Amino acid sequence: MASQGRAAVAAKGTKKAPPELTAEKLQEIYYKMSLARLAQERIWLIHRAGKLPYCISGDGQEAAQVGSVYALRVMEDYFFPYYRDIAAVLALGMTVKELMLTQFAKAEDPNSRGRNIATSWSYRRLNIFTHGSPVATQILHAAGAAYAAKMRKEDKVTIVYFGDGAASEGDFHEGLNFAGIHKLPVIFFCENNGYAISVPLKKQSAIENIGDKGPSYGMPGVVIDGLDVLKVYEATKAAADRARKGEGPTLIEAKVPRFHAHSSDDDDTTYRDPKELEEMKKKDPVTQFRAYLEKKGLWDTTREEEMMKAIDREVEEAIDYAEKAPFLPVEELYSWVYYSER
Amino acid sequence: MASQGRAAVAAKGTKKAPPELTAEKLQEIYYKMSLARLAQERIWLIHRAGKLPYCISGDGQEAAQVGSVYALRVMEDYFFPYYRDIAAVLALGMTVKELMLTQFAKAEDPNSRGRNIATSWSYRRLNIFTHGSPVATQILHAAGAAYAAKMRKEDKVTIVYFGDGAASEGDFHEGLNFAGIHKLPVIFFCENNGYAISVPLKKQSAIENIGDKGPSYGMPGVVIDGLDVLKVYEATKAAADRARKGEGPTLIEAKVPRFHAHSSDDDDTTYRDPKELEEMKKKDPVTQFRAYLEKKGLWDTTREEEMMKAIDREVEEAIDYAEKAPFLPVEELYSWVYYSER
Amino acid sequence: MATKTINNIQAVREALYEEMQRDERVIVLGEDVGWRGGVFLATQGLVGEFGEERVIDTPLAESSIVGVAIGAALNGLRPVAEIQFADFIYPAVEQIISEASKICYRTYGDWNVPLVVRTPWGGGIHGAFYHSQSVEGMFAHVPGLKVVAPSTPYDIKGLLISSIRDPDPVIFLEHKKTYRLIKGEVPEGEYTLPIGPADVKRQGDHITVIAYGLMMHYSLEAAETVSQEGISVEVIDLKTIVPLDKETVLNSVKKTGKVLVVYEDNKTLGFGAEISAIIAEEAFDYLDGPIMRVTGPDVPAMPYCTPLEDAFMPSPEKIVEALRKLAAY
Amino acid sequence: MATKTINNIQAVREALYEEMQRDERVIVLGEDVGWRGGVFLATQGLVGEFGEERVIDTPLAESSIVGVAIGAALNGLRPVAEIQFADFIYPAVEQIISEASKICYRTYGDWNVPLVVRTPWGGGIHGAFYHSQSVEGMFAHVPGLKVVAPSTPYDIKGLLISSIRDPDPVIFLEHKKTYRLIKGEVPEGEYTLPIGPADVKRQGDHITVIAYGLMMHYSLEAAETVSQEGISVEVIDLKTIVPLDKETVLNSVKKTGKVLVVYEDNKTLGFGAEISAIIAEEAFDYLDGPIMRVTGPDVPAMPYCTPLEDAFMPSPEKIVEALRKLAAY
Ligand SMILES: Cc1ncc(C[n+]2csc(CCOP(=O)(O)OP(=O)(O)O)c2C)c(N)n1
Ligand SMILES: Cc1ncc(C[n+]2csc(CCOP(=O)(O)OP(=O)(O)O)c2C)c(N)n1
Ligand SMILES: [Mg+2]
Ligand SMILES: [Mg+2]
Repeated sequence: MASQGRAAVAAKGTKKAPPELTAEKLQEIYYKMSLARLAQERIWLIHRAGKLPYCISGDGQEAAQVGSVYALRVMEDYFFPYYRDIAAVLALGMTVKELMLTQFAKAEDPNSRGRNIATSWSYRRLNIFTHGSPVATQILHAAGAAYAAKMRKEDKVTIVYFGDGAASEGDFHEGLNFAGIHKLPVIFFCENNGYAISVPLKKQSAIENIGDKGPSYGMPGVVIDGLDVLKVYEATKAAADRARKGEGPTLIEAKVPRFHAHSSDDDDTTYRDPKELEEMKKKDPVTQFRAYLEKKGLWDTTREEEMMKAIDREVEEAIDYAEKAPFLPVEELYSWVYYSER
Repeated sequence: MASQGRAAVAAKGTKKAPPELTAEKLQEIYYKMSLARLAQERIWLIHRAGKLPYCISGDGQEAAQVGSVYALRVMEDYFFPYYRDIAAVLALGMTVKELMLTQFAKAEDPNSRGRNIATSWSYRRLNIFTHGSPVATQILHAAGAAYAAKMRKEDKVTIVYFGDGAASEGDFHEGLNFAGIHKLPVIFFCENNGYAISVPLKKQSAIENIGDKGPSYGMPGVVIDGLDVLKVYEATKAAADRARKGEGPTLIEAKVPRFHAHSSDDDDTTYRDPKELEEMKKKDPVTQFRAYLEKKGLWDTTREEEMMKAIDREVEEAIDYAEKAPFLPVEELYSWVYYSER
Repeated sequence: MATKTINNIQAVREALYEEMQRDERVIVLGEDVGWRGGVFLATQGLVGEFGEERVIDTPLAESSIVGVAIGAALNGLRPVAEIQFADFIYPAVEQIISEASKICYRTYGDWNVPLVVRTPWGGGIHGAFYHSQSVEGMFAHVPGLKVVAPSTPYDIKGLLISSIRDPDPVIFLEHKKTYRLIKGEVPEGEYTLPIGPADVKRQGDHITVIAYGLMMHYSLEAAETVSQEGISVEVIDLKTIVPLDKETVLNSVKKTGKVLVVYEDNKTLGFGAEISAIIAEEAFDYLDGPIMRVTGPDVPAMPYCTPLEDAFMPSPEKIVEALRKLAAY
Repeated sequence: MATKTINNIQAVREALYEEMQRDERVIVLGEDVGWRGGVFLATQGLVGEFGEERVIDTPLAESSIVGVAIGAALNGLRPVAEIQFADFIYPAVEQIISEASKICYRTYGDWNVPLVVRTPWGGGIHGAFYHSQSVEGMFAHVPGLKVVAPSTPYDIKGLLISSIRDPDPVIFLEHKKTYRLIKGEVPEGEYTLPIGPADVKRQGDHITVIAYGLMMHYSLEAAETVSQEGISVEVIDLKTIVPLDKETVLNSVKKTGKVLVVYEDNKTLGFGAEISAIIAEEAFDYLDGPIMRVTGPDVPAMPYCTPLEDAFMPSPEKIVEALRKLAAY
């Protein structure tokens, strides 16, 4: 699937799962995708209910996020998710409760203790590196982290996530350039949802595939269907293997839909046809994967109902907990301007 | 020679000159190259004599600079030369006297009236846009100037020059990206002399040709032998024609040698083998073009001697004049912070 | 003259619309400024009226937004670049500081850069680290730029039009919390206001308060509060930060003898530090008390959660407290 | 203890060499820092000793120099990034201001950025617009950063080692005119100096001068000159700009009652503006005269031609003149 030089869009149709993806693993992947989906829908609801000042979600992008995480080694490899990666961080081990604490900006939020806006990830124990809001800056951090890993001769891969718009920033260019020169063990994972807020890809790039920008930096560019969790898994696995073998970085572009407006501050009816969204929703990555599992005899309606009930409960409890949890006390305005040993 | 998609190194061997390059034009080109060469050698000498605090030159790059200028319309098209483009600005009509006034930082210097460091070009009458020192910033200005030209439906091409190191900056990426999206009438002309001060190209880029980065931005990348003034002319002409026809931008990479240290502040023996330089000097673009003209019966030793005598006199007089010319008066420290009508 | 009541965002929109209509060299460029109309709707309707060539949805790349605008300005256009949030202006800082601010000076006026960089700034809107910042200090420090930060519809519209017509690069700062909060009258027809002069928005005898942006409004509130205690406060709205109207500031200080500088930016080297320094150097003999400051704290950013955001923001109450202290001095 | 005499550039080189030897997590990266040894030879010899993996000739791209260094710092290394000239730090400003300075605060200390950004600054060396600038003001304004600007070999070596060992991002400013001009003694063995404390480099009773960098040396010269006229000047060398040693500054002002702040940066919002503002707010009652400033002018850059460059630079003579005025006040 990965093509050296020119990138190629992967062929359509669901493939056989690789052997290391056992039935349990496949079900787990589906569980994480479903959990992320429900959590995100719920976040929009509580925002609309006036309980959150702001929200943003990555629904539609679950296959890309969960598929790539499962191709890597959780708590060992280095992860740089971006603000849309709710499914990715859940796959990495953040709990729904923690996710909701972030949404409500409460003191127990493991990301920033409620100090930064929701989905500004940071979870040291899970090797989730710190993410702010400025687009594309994390691409350079990932190159630096991979440089450190390579220097220490670690068998560790760094992966960094970003959107299609981020590929327009100078930092994208500089990060891929640096990684290409030093053949760093890093995966640049672009979740191309076709828009940077309202700006469509054709106004971000003269060429159709972000993946095709890989060869400029001496690295393969891989363009994949981000709706297909197994294809995402496979492409990421191949890139990780390459990285571990010392063959250098890979640029992966997963084509994904964005099921909501950019964020709660956006109104996407001003720039995209609701029909476009309707069409997209017919190819939902979560239901697609469910169909795959059912066809393989690994899933059925009973399991689905049970799982959804459990997820529902988990999400409700998390929201409830987070809503009631305390904020940081006001004196904390002044803490951690500088670092000191804990 | 221009290759859509993947760039290709042009075949070796001097080609026939295109018909519009009459004997006189060819001799004029040779004159400008020779003038630039001698002026630059003399600048190094006066620097060594302690008369200049600093100097920088583009000797070795004359064919790339003069060949490209002659493919365009002087005083009509828009030019963004960079600090190494002494031959280019002479080809564009800056006089040697003006060049020397710049070197000596005198009040009559048309570029900055001696306020900015030598070779920070600006000559409004010649459509030479303002250039500072920060590498690559001018690439974006050129895209903007081309946007204005396109909006006004002018039959004008913008050309911007920069080094191989400049291609590492974010501004290179952003400038080519913008130009590619809007199919702007602009030529990105990279003079690849193999070094950014001491850093060799392999530490700037994982791939050998800067030109090969064109396709990422939906534009052809053309890689040419920058020693051959006619090849440079031809490639630039093709790119200009493309631009005038509304087909968009072109990235041209001219492979050139750098005959001196980066600047007078540099010591290149610390990072490049003197033998490398010796080898390069055997393929001098000026002597190469002289040989071509002689083979065509357009030049001979008598003409050469006459021309060199004239050039020598012109350069000496210019230096003499510039050395004696006055500086800006001290009150001018405060002038032109803001603009006002003259 | 006939007037109408609009809010700050409408003032921005009207200025852009009218100038685009008047002068075809005016273009607008930035992220989401096209069909989306900008994330705050400052450019709403422009692309429909003037077309995609003059209202450019740029790639997500701030250095190119400003760099391309500089090139277009050098070549005869009058670009108005939008940086979506002031907090994201940093990638464009090289183009603003190294290029735009220095081009006129370095070419002895042969080239100039008629460019406006508009950007929403300021906090108190649950924007957290990266949607709350103040950047006037960074740019006020750079000679060659003009920095404008008006805070009423009348001032915004008149000054934005002047900024677009100005031959030099102008950083035009719009406090985002005031966009819909602040309403006011503007004349029906065309008008401009000069870049430079400050306004005495409230006259008083005991203390001079110097502010701009949201803090100007908070200062007026605070002045009103303490007036009931017999403290008479003069409130100066700088409107233009650079070039600074030193005369209005110093004249007021010479009258009152006491000064409070209010700004939302973090304290250290916020723009008010320069105001204090000027007064301490040029009006020392007139001072009857320390030059006090009410400012944001010296922490790296405005926190998201409500209690910490509230604690960060200067408020009318904090200003009142400082005024009382000064009055009692 | 045994000592030796070295100049400022040697002090930088020794600090880098010794720290790289002591701690294999220390890496150096920047343009031309490898075989060229840096354009001022600050890193000369390092690549030969420690190899290309730890001494990285980066691509010509400042955002990546700092951004990669931040990532490496987050992942356990101790990067020392060189920006070739302070004037070219702007492309890296987003990484420094938006990322490095805010990471500890935004993660509540879960992540920290042990990064040093070294860069040569200052003028008076025929460097013109883009090889002469002062940038301490820009970074001193940003909470979360530390800003260090020592100007003697002893201070430079001790503070650079401390900066490398510091858990937070440090902007380490080396005045390029002092590189070979200023010599002094340093101990033979390892030593460090704490980030923070200022030095009283000369004791005096009538006027306090506050400076750093080349201006500190010029201030000492000027103090010596006026001492022959009976004017006794105390010269404070800040050494560390942030966190500022307010105590030393205020104590001196309380003693002398008169203050001259000297800096090379342009006047408006140069770092000295904050010093003036602090003194005007916190030591007003002790002041016997205006807080004066001798600074660079508010023009966009330092000109190249000698007469204009000389006119731009503050000099011992200009400082003497201000001291006389203050003394007579
Ligand atoms: C440097 C910077 N500029 C602007 C913004 C405002 N902004 C936030 S997200 C966004 C669009 C990002 O688009 P893309 O990279 O495609 O990611 P997506 O949100 O579509 O997943 C913009 C413009 C920002 N956060 N940072
Ligand atoms: C932004 C910026 N960073 C660093 C420098 C210092 N510098 C001046 S020229 C140069 C090397 C440029 O190399 P290249 O682009 O290949 O052009 P060349 O000089 O070889 O023609 C460097 C690093 C600069 N001028 N601007
Ligand atoms: Mg997107
Ligand atoms: Mg080069």
